[in-house]
Amino acid sequence: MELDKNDQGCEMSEIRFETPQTVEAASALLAGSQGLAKILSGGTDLLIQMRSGMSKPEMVIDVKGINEMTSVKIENGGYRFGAAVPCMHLVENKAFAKTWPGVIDGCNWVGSVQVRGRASVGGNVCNASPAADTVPAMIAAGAIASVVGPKGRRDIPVEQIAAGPGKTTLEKGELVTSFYLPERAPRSGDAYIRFTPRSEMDIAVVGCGINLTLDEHGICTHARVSLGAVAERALVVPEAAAALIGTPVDEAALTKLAAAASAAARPIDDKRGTKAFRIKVAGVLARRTAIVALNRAKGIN
Amino acid sequence: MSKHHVSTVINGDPVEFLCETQQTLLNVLRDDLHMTGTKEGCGTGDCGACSVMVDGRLVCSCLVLGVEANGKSIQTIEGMADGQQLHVLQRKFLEHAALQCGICTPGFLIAARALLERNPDPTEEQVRFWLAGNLCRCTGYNKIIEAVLAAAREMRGA
Amino acid sequence: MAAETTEPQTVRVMLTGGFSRRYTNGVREFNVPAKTVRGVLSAMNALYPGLGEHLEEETSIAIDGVIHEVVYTQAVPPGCEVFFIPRIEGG
Amino acid sequence: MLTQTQHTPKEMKVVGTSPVRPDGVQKVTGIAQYGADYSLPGMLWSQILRSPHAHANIRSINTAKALALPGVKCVIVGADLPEQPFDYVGPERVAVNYWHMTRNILAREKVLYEGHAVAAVAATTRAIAEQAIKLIEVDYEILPHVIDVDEAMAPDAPLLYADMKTRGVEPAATKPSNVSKRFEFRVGDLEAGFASADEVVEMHFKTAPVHQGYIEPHACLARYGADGQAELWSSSQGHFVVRAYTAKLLGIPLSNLLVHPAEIGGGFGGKTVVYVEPIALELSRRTGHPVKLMMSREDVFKATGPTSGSSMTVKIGVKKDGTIVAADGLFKFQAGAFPGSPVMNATMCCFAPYIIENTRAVGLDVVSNRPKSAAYRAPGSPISAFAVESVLDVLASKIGMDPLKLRLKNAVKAGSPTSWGPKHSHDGYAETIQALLDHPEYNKPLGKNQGRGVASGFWFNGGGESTASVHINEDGTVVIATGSMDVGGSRASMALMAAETLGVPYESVRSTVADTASIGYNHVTGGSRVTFATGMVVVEACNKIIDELRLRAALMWDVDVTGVVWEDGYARPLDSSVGDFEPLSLKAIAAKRAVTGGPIGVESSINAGGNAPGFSTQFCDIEVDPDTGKVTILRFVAAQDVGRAIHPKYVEGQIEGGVVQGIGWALNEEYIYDKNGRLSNAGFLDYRIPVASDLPMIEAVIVEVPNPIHPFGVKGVGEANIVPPMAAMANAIYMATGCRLTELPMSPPKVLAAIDAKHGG
Repeated sequence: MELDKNDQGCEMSEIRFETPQTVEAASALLAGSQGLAKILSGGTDLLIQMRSGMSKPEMVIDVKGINEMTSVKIENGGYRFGAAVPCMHLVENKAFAKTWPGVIDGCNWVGSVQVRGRASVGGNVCNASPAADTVPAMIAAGAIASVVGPKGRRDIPVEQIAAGPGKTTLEKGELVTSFYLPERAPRSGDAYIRFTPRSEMDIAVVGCGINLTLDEHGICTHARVSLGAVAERALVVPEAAAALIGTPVDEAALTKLAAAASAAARPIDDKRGTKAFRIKVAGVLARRTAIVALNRAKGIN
Repeated sequence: MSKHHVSTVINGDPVEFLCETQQTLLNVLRDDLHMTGTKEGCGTGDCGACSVMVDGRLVCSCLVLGVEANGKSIQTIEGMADGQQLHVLQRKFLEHAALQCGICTPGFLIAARALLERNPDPTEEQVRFWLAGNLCRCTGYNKIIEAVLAAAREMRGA
Repeated sequence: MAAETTEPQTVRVMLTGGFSRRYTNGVREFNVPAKTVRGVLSAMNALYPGLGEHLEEETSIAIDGVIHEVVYTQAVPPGCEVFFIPRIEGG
Repeated sequence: MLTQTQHTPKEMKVVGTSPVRPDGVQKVTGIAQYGADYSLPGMLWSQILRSPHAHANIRSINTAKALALPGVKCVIVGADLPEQPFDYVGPERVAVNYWHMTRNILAREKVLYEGHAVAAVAATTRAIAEQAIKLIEVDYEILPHVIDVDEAMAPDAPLLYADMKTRGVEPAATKPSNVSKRFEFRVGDLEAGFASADEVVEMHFKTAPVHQGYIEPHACLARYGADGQAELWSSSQGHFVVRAYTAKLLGIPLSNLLVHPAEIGGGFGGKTVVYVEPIALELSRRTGHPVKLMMSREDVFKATGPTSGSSMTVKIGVKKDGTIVAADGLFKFQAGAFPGSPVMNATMCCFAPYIIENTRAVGLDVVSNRPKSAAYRAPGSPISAFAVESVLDVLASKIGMDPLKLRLKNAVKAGSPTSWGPKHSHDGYAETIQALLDHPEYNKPLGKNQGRGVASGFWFNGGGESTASVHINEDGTVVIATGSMDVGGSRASMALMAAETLGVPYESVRSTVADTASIGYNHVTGGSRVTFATGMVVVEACNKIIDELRLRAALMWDVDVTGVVWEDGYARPLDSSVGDFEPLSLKAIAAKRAVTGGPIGVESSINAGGNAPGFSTQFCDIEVDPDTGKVTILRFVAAQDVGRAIHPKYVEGQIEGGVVQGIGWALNEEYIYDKNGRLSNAGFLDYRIPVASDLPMIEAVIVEVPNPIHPFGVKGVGEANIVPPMAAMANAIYMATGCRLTELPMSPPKVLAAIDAKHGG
């Protein structure tokens, strides 16, 4: 978010409000904008940034009229859901919630019920907060984002969208339109756990998303581990995943996992937590998240 | 500056208003439509005092643009009672002394009604988590939770 | 105060350390003749001119431990302890 | 529940019941109007420009560009308000210095904290006002700042006031410092006392400032007429005090300022002072338009009073049998940018629950570059109690005594000495301890990582000036009015006491809060004084009206008034010798009001004395997550002596609410400043007050040891309940983890660090 140095006048000049009906039209508006243009899906970050003066768009583009961005559908056995689908819609989609409980964990930690009624996974990803609750779960799930821009459409893994706090790798005119979650292998489970001082209404001090698959003998054949709020953006931690793969996710594996997670964390001290605290809790959460994911893979709840 | 013309339905009545892009639904309700039952406690979606329903979805009106209300149906605290007939939740809040200063009460009532519409038989824990987005500094929440559970019982006819 | 014309019995007047340091050169205990708080204030003011004003503005009084605002008409029973303490304000 | 009242419950018909409050329906339907809910035709919107710096000289302020913006009607700065004399007036705990107050409302020579108001704009729309303040150019000379109380006392600390010399020290201070005032209360011989102790513990504590956290930001609407008649619609804990401060700061006679009591969206002490009212009224005076001024939540955190943070050292000695023989405390409180922390209360309350022959309590009032502190629920007492009640817990374990029994052994009762001089005159403390000792859960075993903590607290409660009127309507129904803002159901408790006194049903009494022109003076709704003091004057007014009703009945019967008695809402003949008359109802007497002398009404005023203190004793069971340091509350039981519960549900509500504020104070609430002295958590997202899902049901145990001076035995309930929770939680965390936390808040990083340090890692 570039802070506008020159305050004078911008409040008084009117902010354009557009409601495109296609992703191409939305992209064209972004590409054609002179000053800052912002996508409005849930607005739960954008409106706060506009109120505080942290974001001064000359154009706001409401994408909720675009079908692709607001629908949830099955595609080649997997799920495709729109970047502007409110978290509560996913939470209330029983089939989706049963298939991707970890992604739902993430959705359920975004703000309050009121905020989840508006906030979208697309907004959460593109706001690029290192502490975004849906992101580690989506990364662990191997979610692919569909991005539309002036050069057409491209698919990129979710972990490649955020560049740093408030910054994305999207180019001028590009927007994330939907996410694809591949077909679920049998004996798979995912989970997201975050740490906050309060039980609700908080920003993750540390977050961990884990997605794993077991073979018929209960040995972990596939795992992805992602950590939130311990670096400038959500991390993929292959060493942590490696600690699980080939094991029955037993005590020894969990201990290795925790160590790998803590080792991968490179947090800062800030108002929400200390460096030392985050490093330790990253390991603690990784262990706890893996146990939940494991139980879900085994169908134990 | 030119404003957006918005046509919406509030508490069942058609309403039209003009607003600037950056005006929130909360500002429009309070400043322009003089519906001050919806309160502003923070303006950042952290306190729930401005809770309203937009097309059946519980939201903070401070995090919705007025222009987004176009073509939508909005419910506020002013529409909760049926004439002189208080909603069960309103009655239970009074009977259980679930308000002290009362500034958070409209938001709690709107949020609680949204819960009971989805889950007519919530546990205490479910009520506490659903209402976590509504801050109350006076009551410690006891009597609010009791009132919501009591309303749920009565509405279930239990 | 017709009552004050007949010689009243004495009451024991106490000041906190703070007040006594500030206004009475450290003297904290007094025996004064009074039947009401007005009488107490007059007697104290006679001992230390100007003290009455300070006590009115800055204190509450504990009469045998029971806290009262400074009100002239408040009765002070014979032999009671009248303790001037800083006035408290709450939240 | 203990109950020993001068009226046995069956004598009471309505007192002690919990009917729906008179203002309830308005508050559940959105009709009730709070400070920000008022508007007038032609109204202007105001915005305040605030300092981005923690400490800076103001070289100049250029408002030309703002004034040139179309729609801007007026811009004012500090110098546009009348200058005030530099003088501390009133009781020392709350000595008001209007020279400071006017500078806190609008800065003049300097800004003293981030968020300090510098200029204010009135414009035709909210958006134009918001734009206009950005066009005001302020030339600041940035100065070094100081936030922490200990750092503010360091010899090389930046001084907020070049000429401030510590008051209350001997010999008189010669060098200026940030220490505004020193308080000391001492009795007995400390050295001898400690020498006689078997165990002595001395510990240091720090607490963070915490905000009252009311959900309604400060807001008002002001109208100043060409005839000099002004009106304010303002949300406060006392509209008479708003009138007094605003009139003084603007040089207006009180008779020219009418303040309407808007409903108040929470105060807890923080709305006993003015911030926006003088600015809005001055802008209205200069523009001739009504002016509306509302704070944002960020403004509330950055520019309104939290209570003080502190740095404290407490030393207590006990004998093996648990007798406390000596106690010594040093309490350094942050006043904020202007003098006036509640440290004097802290020094008076800290040892008040205990019989201790030798005590000393020293308090220091210290300024630093943060918002001026304001009263918060039992101002000062919770802070010093955190230290004292923690040290007592350590001593209890050292001598192997149950912490409640240690407190019971030393508990004050009527006749016990106090550390500030006079004797206690009331029981009630021991009864709260006994209530917990008798509680079935108190001796229940705990699980792994779980702990149980106890603590007690004291608060004076309040009396003071109140006025009430009672009128008998033409149909025999009753209207009562007071000038005490209703922050939590006092309209209901006033109606209950009136109905009980008159012998009529609660439903026939209409209870209202009147504006400053319609009723005599009432002091603020604070200090737990309203049900006691205003209740007392309501009863007095009702008794006067009963005498008037007896007089009217005597006229109707043509008998002497001595022959008429008032019973259960009827005038009755004293006995058959008076005559055989049907009892006269209020309705019957009201019907004859004209021929018996006209409307029936009285107004009474008092300066209520005889208030009795409040004691609260609490225990909590908690569980600590040893891997994250997160504390979960399993149970919280709070016993409080309220004297008499007039409306038990609202009494419980006060206890439950006070405890939960204490839980926030204990676990998460704090002000986080960056290196530039800017507050980095000025919002409800990162200033973490408890949410519903953080808590169990709080169990309130109402203890009733009546105050004989109040007609119904009331002592007060609003404040004592917030005193014990911080220490109770710290003591429980110690039992659960073996770690003694001495800094608030006891947030997860602090708890985890303590656990790791204990286990070497």
